[in-house]
Amino acid sequence: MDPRLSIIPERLRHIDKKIMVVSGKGGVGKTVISSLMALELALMEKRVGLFDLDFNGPSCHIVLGVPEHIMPVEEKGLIPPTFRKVKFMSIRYFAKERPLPLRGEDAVNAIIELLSITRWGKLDYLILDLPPGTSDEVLDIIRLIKDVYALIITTPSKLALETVSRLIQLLKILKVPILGIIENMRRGESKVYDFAKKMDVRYLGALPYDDTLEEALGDVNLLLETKVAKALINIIRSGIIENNGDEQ
Amino acid sequence: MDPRLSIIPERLRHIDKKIMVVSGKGGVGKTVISSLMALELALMEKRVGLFDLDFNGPSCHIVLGVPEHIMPVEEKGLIPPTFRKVKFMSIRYFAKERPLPLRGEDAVNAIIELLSITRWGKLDYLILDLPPGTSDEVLDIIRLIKDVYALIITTPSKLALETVSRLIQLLKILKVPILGIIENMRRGESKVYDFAKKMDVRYLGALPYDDTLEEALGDVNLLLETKVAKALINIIRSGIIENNGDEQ
Amino acid sequence: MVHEWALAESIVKTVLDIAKERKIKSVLSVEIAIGQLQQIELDILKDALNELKRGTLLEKAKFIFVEEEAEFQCRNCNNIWKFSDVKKDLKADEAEAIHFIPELAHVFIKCPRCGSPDFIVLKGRGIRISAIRGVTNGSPSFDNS
Amino acid sequence: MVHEWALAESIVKTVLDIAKERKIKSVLSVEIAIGQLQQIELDILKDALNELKRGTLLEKAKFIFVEEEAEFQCRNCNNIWKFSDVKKDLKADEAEAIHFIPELAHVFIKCPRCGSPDFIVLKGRGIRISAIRGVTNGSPSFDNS
Ligand SMILES: Nc1ncnc2c1ncn2[C@@H]1O[C@H](COP(=O)(O)OP(=O)(O)O)[C@@H](O)[C@H]1O
Ligand SMILES: Nc1ncnc2c1ncn2[C@@H]1O[C@H](COP(=O)(O)OP(=O)(O)O)[C@@H](O)[C@H]1O
Ligand SMILES: [Mg+2]
Ligand SMILES: [Mg+2]
Ligand SMILES: [Mg+2]
Ligand SMILES: [Mg+2]
Ligand code: NI
Ligand code: NI
Ligand SMILES: [Zn+2]
Ligand SMILES: [Zn+2]
Repeated sequence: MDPRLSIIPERLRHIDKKIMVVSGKGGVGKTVISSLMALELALMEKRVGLFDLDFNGPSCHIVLGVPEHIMPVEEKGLIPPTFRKVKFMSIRYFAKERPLPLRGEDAVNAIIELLSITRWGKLDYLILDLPPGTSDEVLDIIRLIKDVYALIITTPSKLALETVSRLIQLLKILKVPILGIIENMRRGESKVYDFAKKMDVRYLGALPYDDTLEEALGDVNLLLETKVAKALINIIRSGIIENNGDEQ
Repeated sequence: MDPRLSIIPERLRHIDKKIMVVSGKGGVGKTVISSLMALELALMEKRVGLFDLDFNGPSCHIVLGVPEHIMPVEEKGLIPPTFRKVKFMSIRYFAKERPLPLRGEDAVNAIIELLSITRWGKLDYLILDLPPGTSDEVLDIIRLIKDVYALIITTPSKLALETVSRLIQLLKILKVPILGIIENMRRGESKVYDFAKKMDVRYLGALPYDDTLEEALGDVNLLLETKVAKALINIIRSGIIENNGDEQ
Repeated sequence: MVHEWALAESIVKTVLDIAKERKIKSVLSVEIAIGQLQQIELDILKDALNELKRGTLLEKAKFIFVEEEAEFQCRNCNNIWKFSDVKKDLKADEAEAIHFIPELAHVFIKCPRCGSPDFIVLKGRGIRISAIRGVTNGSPSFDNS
Repeated sequence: MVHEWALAESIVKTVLDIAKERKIKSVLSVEIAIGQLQQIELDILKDALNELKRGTLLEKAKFIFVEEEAEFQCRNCNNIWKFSDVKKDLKADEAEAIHFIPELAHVFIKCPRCGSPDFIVLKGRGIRISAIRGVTNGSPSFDNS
């Protein structure tokens, strides 16, 4: 019998809202948006945690510019370090720049281990940055965190929308409440609005394609000044806070 | 005892060069480049197969515009349909637009099944389009296809390079010969060239960011006219054909 | 469903590989577990095996088939059910997809209790070689592989 | 390595959940398998368990620890080896990383034969509750979970 499973709800008990940032598709901006959202919620005086769950390719630390010497503190478990007011947990603390050849089963086992020993304390929001796909990590987060909400990210590309459509169908089957869809890297007219309507999911708004984003990566002050960050604030106000999702 | 494993080398015996298109990172263009490369090799009179191994989010069929009624033929196994001179295999034939909640273990089991029953026949090239991550699919293709080459795709973003660096380290440990790195969605100056040098991997060239690509998706004639396709031809001539990789 | 031929080839190839490894001169019998989920057409598989064995170390081999019921367990609600409970709900093309790739069960089958497609295939997925008997240098060898 | 406290909490919580489910009034003993890979500091774990059990159904419980050697099998070359063969090569921070997350073995340990990090942890990964004994309505209950 695995003793870790029954402690997980306990560890997350004082967190009001758990949000998994998902897409099915890679490279649509899940990590950038998760990280920015955590920073911006913290600036709105919310207590926020950010958990990078892409154990093959963690990268929230690159967006935030978390220095390498920062580490969790061991105290009756692991206490995630606070960086720019965000409690941040990542496998990168331990693996540094090394290869992470974890199979799906190993990745979720590692996630379960960290969920069972991490002491988040009281939080208003825990943002979970998921890897692409609808595989082990997504399925197990849904299984382990019964009150998790899904926030869906997509680009306007045909190559993203078919995969996102598969994901939305899956979330509906699994009865995960969906906060809505954020369209990222928008340029010109939106097809995503109609897509969201067709899929019967709330369209939360668009973030523009912004070519100043790249040089802002790793510098929180610059990041918060980008067009992407500014557009995200409105979505957070209207689409994340006080939105309890459509249980599908 | 699993009877599928010993037949796989047999099924791939008459294929000269097997190339896995990998990145670790999602959304860098693996699928677009795999598909275009297959089309262009076929136009160079090579016999080419394309196998979409992203079983959570297959999408080569969207790039190519493969109509839904096209299906493999059952004849002492499965014979992949030929589309625009490319023999094309994908889980999409069977799953259509439905969700694909396959865990890593299930995905590789499905891949093994298809590898063991698909009759590619004689080919000069088999292009394998991998999902992001360094998880089950990547590890098992390396394990099952002992003579596979890796072709690495990256964008210039910091967010791609760290993950790609992890991947390259892994490929070197596993002694997979690396054909080189293609830089995709390049704009302005390249940091990828220096990155490749530092990692001691061949830099094969760059494909420009091209905002006409999106409307060309699904239409092979338009696709072959894009700047991306044209830049890829040179890379194929100098970097794919007659390149036997650096075994690391 | 003539892809059974390909499955037969993989069985024969595997048995020959093992026979070689274990220095078996003649294979007497091969026991094959047939998982129900894959809906193998047994007659076609048998014909293919009997054709493929000619002129090989398997020439004299008897094939013994052991059918294995397919059973699932839901990861969400732990419910256990049988393929035979849900088989009738599959359309022809869905059953055929599962016939080619048993993992497509996760696309076309859901837990009858909670509706989740996230389940374990406890048994009866596909084909396995469960035993090989043969003769090495005149003496019979038994192998439970 | 004081995160053993968190592991102790999870053990106590799990045993209490099971006790409730099985209507156990008082837990007599709990058998805990301790996988070597996680390098648990057993004394700290014991102290934590003894502190946490106070005032619960586990008040009178004895904890029995069964240490399990860690063993790996390479998926590339099938080689089997033991954690104790390679432990000495780990740096302090690497061992600590594995202590927190045993799957990081795939980052810091490689097959001694072929160098692959793609291996199976055959046994000895981490903590498991292997048996609980307790009293339900006066009669002892044994459970091999
Ligand atoms: N709105 C945007 N404008 C420009 N580039 C973006 C934008 N959002 C994300 N990116 C870039 O796109 C790439 C993928 O983003 P990332 O957050 O890593 O996606 P995911 O986590 O979905 O894989 C990164 O290089 C990132 O810097
Ligand atoms: N050179 C390019 N210029 C513009 N867009 C591109 C280019 N290459 C790929 N894309 C777009 O980027 C997105 C990701 O490409 P895709 O091939 O699906 O990546 P991956 O397979 O690595 O996830 C798609 O929307 C695709 O159309
Ligand atoms: Mg990401
Ligand atoms: Mg994965
Ligand atoms: Mg792809
Ligand atoms: Mg996967
Ligand atoms: Ni068939
Ligand atoms: Ni500890
Ligand atoms: Zn169920
Ligand atoms: Zn090995």
